[in-house]
Amino acid sequence: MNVLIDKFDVFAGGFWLTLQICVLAAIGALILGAVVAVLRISPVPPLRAVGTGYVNVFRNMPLTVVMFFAAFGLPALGSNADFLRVPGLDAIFSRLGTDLPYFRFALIALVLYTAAFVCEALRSGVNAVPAGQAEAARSLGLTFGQNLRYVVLPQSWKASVVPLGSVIIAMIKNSALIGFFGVVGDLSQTADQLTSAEGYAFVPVAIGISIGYLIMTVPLGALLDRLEKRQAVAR
Amino acid sequence: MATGEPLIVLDGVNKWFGPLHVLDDVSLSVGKGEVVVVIGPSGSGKSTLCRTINRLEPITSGTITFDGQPLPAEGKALAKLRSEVGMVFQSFNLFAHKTILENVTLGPVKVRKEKASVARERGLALLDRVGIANQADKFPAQLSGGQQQRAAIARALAMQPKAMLFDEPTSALDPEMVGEVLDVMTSLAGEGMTMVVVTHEMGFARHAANRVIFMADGQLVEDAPPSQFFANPRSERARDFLSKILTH
Amino acid sequence: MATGEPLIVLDGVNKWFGPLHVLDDVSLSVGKGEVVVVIGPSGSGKSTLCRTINRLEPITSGTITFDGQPLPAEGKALAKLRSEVGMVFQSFNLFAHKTILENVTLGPVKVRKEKASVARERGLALLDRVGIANQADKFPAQLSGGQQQRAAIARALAMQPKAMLFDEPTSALDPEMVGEVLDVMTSLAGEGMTMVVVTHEMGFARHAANRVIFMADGQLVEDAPPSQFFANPRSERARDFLSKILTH
Amino acid sequence: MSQQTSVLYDVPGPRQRRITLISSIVATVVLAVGAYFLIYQPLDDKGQFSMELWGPLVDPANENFPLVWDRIGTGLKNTLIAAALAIVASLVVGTLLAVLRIQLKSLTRRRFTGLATPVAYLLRGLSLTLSAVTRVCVEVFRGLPVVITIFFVARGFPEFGISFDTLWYLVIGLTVYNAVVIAEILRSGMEGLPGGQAEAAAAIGLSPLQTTRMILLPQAFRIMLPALISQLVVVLKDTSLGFIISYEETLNIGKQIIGVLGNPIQVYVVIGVLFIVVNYSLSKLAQYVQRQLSQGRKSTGVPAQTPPAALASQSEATGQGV
Amino acid sequence: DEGTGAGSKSFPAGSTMEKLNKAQKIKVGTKFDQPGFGQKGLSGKPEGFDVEVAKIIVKELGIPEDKIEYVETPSKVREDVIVNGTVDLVAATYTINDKRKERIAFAGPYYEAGQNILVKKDDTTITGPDSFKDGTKKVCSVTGSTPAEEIKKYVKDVATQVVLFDTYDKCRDALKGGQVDAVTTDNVILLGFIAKDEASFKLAGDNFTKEPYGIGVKKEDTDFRTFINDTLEKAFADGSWKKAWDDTAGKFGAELGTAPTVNRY
Ligand SMILES: Nc1ncnc2c1ncn2[C@@H]1O[C@H](COP(=O)(O)OP(=O)(O)OP(=O)(O)O)[C@@H](O)[C@H]1O
Ligand SMILES: Nc1ncnc2c1ncn2[C@@H]1O[C@H](COP(=O)(O)OP(=O)(O)OP(=O)(O)O)[C@@H](O)[C@H]1O
Ligand SMILES: [Mg+2]
Ligand SMILES: [Mg+2]
Repeated sequence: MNVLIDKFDVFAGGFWLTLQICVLAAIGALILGAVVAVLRISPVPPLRAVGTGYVNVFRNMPLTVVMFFAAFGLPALGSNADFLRVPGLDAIFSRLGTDLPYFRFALIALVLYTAAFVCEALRSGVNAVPAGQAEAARSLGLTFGQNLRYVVLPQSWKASVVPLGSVIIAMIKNSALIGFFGVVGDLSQTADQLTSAEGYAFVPVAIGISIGYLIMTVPLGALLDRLEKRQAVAR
Repeated sequence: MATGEPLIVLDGVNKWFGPLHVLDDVSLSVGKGEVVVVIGPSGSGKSTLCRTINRLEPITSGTITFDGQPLPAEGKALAKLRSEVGMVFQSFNLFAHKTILENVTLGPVKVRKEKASVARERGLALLDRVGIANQADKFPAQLSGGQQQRAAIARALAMQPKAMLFDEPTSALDPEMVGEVLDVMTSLAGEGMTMVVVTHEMGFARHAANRVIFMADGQLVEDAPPSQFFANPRSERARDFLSKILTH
Repeated sequence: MATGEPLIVLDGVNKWFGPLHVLDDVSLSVGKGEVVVVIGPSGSGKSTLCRTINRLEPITSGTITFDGQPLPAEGKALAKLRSEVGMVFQSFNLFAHKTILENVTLGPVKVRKEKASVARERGLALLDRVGIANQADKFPAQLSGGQQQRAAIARALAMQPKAMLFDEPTSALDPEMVGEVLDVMTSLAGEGMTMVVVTHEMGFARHAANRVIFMADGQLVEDAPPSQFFANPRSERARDFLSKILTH
Repeated sequence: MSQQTSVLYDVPGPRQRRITLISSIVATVVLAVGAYFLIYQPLDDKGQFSMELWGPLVDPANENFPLVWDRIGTGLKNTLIAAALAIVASLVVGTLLAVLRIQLKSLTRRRFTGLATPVAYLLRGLSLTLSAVTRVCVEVFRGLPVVITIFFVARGFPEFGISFDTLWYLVIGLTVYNAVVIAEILRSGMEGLPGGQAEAAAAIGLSPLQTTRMILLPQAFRIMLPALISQLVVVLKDTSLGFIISYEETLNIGKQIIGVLGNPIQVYVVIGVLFIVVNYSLSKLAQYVQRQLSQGRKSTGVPAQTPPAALASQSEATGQGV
Repeated sequence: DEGTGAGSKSFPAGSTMEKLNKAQKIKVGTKFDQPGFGQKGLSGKPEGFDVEVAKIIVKELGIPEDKIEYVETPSKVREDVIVNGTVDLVAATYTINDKRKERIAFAGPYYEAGQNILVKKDDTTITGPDSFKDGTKKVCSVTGSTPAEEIKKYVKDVATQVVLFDTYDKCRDALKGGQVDAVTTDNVILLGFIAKDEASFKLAGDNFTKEPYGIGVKKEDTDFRTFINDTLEKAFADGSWKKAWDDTAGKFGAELGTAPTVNRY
């Protein structure tokens, strides 16, 4: 059990990095996912096809493959993902004093992958709005834009919150993969490092790492459960 | 209840849902100020007929004119037409995230560009008229079915429509609330509103309608004044239907 | 329709849902072979009353006895009691994954441990009796509402119950299907089945009931033979309710 | 798709159709040009389309072609074996867990009248404890990343002197996570069924266990079938995590091939396509089943027979395996 | 000596050799991603010097080559798989050192590698480990490896100069992409990278450590260790060791040198 105390700073550092990456990836995925969702429900067939294609590709591929793609494909496209080298973020990417593209590649992979699910969560929100609401709006003479703005979106947003939350929880869990992918210092790589390389006893390390993830996932999940129950009652 | 010049005219209207012939060569003319009740067995196309009139459902062939103009296909013109035809649904369809008053004023403010204060005042008057002025600031889910449906009628009336369409407005209601909605509809009919009403309430048909239309299998089978229709339906199908509805 | 010794007896029954007093000191006795119709406004506690009788809803205080025995609280004894009281729901509640015949034979085979072949034969006879023998091998979703409700009645009858409870059996039905279900119920009443029926079908109440019970706000307000109740309701609330239901 | 579009859009008229057509053409051109300059050209400049890199994967005449595909075949086989074992195990464990949780829940409400008071209290205490324990297990295993679970299993079991083939570490790791998820899918499926189903069962005298077994569970399975199939997609994707414990599934074999041939992009494209094809077919199957189910249900008096919205979304979200 | 049947060899009763010979199968831990030493080829079988050495030992046990089950043993799990009994022996560029001897035992060495430095072909600033002393150059290695520990002695600031990944591939990519200036590990691993991409990389100077590669077995299994040591000496003498090298890692142009002396501790 000593390892939990001796190496507390290592656990805390892993937790902190995982949290930072998750926040960044969540922001990126929400933005990209919203764009893809707009494409997916747009009335223009080629755009819809792009949106649908995007979702089908990224939803059906393992994140692992997406990560490898990012790592090999982006350099081949001539990019080291330098566009992510924003001053504030650099501190996270060059955590070990070394600026390596893997951090950015991993982040991009996580964003690309999660965005497909964000899109679906948003879309499920739109689908959850009863057709009668839009029909009533239309029969009042509201135009498409007004219908969207005053009737559909305010309601679909509410219906999307819970599924979006589930997507983010899943993303937090998926972020564990980056530690096995080359990003050094997050929670999962910490687990590997402490047990394999530094030879600490397995059980306490496992407990420490588990707590790290559960701190992020369980309260969020409980919050969603409550939201969901509240919505179910309100309906 | 003077029946003036025709306001809604359907001519040879056909509608297919895939292989399903839902409206089969329907022709119908509804005069200004006329109240037409549509009855018929489930699936006979009553709702579809109702919905084609404000083009919530486009038709496959035939023509529909409203106030002398063929129904526009899209865009602003269609929105304008719809704002002139009030519609009341079986399941109310009040906007769940808005208060009753907001439901009623949304159309006038956003479509008609009325000033909020004006719309609000008229909205309150309408809510008063349908008997739920005291519920103005509640959300739909807090109201009983009968109150919700009356709010929906007020919402439609707020657009000052030339005609009103009702699709089974009382069949989702508890029996003791049916009356309050029918009362509002009856008074509306009395004031000369042009109305097309799909309903199973034979009492309303008898007392408030100028004409009763009986539909079966997408066809308009009978079209007669209520007294004549109920006393002596011409077709076998109508007789059969009436016997099922009226015996118990 | 002889009213023999009491089969169902409620004595000083109270039921609270949290702060809500849903059954307020209800006492009621239903004799063997009696048909009791319960009417009243929405939320007055009719369904709750009905459901306490086979303890789908436990009560807060008071006693209920069935056939001389107080209702058991749980376990085998409760299951046995329930198998002796047939229940028909507003929303049919047929088991969606089983055919109509399987729905009817499940209870006899699993609860009564009857032989499958015997249960099957009796099941078919019951389906025949309610007029849907030809639907035996279909799934509930393939039947019309009226047919489903008749199947549900057959399912309850298959347990050879001593009494039957009906909770608004026709209010989820399209109007033209109401009659077929009421017919089955009327014939059941004629054969001497003890029945408690929550319904808004006044025709049924008039013709088939021995007694009509009017509930309001969880209280049993009136209890009278139908002729007397409809002709001359004693309480203001009953009069008001009847006027709402019967005028349109 | 069409259903969802109809919520948002009116049926288009002639002008709208014209606008759509023009935007379609513009969009297509923009997309094609973008794809050419941003993707095709850089890749071509780096020789990523050369037959030297693609040959072993796509050219049957290439000497390595049969070897490479033999390896990929092995990988696919291993992927499918692991996925099949994991899904079967998860279904079995998940079903038991779901039934256990439902039974415990109804037990906690029981008073055990007719038993001596101490016994009754003991039984109530026991059922409350068990109920809490299963609840905690569910929360913990649902909250942990499946990579971590697999890693823990592979690292933890040998620690206690239990060692298996890597296949079993992977299967156990996947099962621990997915059984819990499936249990929750089934449980909420059962709880999401119209209350009338359980009431009708009670009304003909079925016991709670009989009700669960004969009425609730079969229907939950059917209603949740789409969600369960989606979970299969998750499991299939998650088998790719086998590479962290040296299990030779498709991705790991792909890495070995890359080690020899040095064509990562090409190999990952092929593997990605394989996964997409298999999983897309499964998703389509799920949708088809979903449609069949909701069609069959249209006219029952039993309302809300499609999965509750939140669940459908949950299955979408949990579709986010790795 | 073509005798490979179970009966054709006799070993002391109760020994690991006898047990394996009886079972007629053996599990060998090796790397699957190390060119020249242990790399799984397109045939689905691992190839390389480690594998060939293992085959020599297995043959001596009287077990046919095709009865070997190869288990992938990345660097960090090598002790674990031996201790847990997942494999019977490990031949996986396994440097003999005292820390490892606390948990397992080594036969051999059968090859003496040395740590070296991989740089870009056009790099003239790095000539050996001392080039890191000024604190500007970044060097990459793998977590938990001996070279990673070793290079820390030469750098000025570990935190900024030493970059650790889970595989050497990533280090190589980082070098190629310019994120690090050098990769350091055993020369043979670096030679594998050069063999793949001669245009980009070269070694900077000579080996600066000695990395004797041994065969890992269970700590207490002295008999088996002695047996392997005997077998290795025999292989040094009869040329099969040299042939194994020439067929595998030798192709990358590295020197084999003279046979090392096995260490019978
Ligand atoms: N969007 C649709 N797609 C396919 N078929 C439809 C659609 N809407 C209605 N239908 C079919 O068209 C037929 C007529 O439907 P409609 O709703 O107009 O009947 P109705 O007379 O209003 O019946 P009810 O009394 O049950 O409301 C029915 O068979 C129905 O199943
Ligand atoms: N499970 C429950 N939890 C809380 N309140 C309940 C529950 N079931 C019923 N109620 C409340 O108890 C009151 C009586 O309900 P009940 O269903 O018995 O009325 P009812 O007369 O059958 O009405 P209806 O005609 O609408 O079916 C209502 O106010 C209802 O909201
Ligand atoms: Mg209709
Ligand atoms: Mg009720």
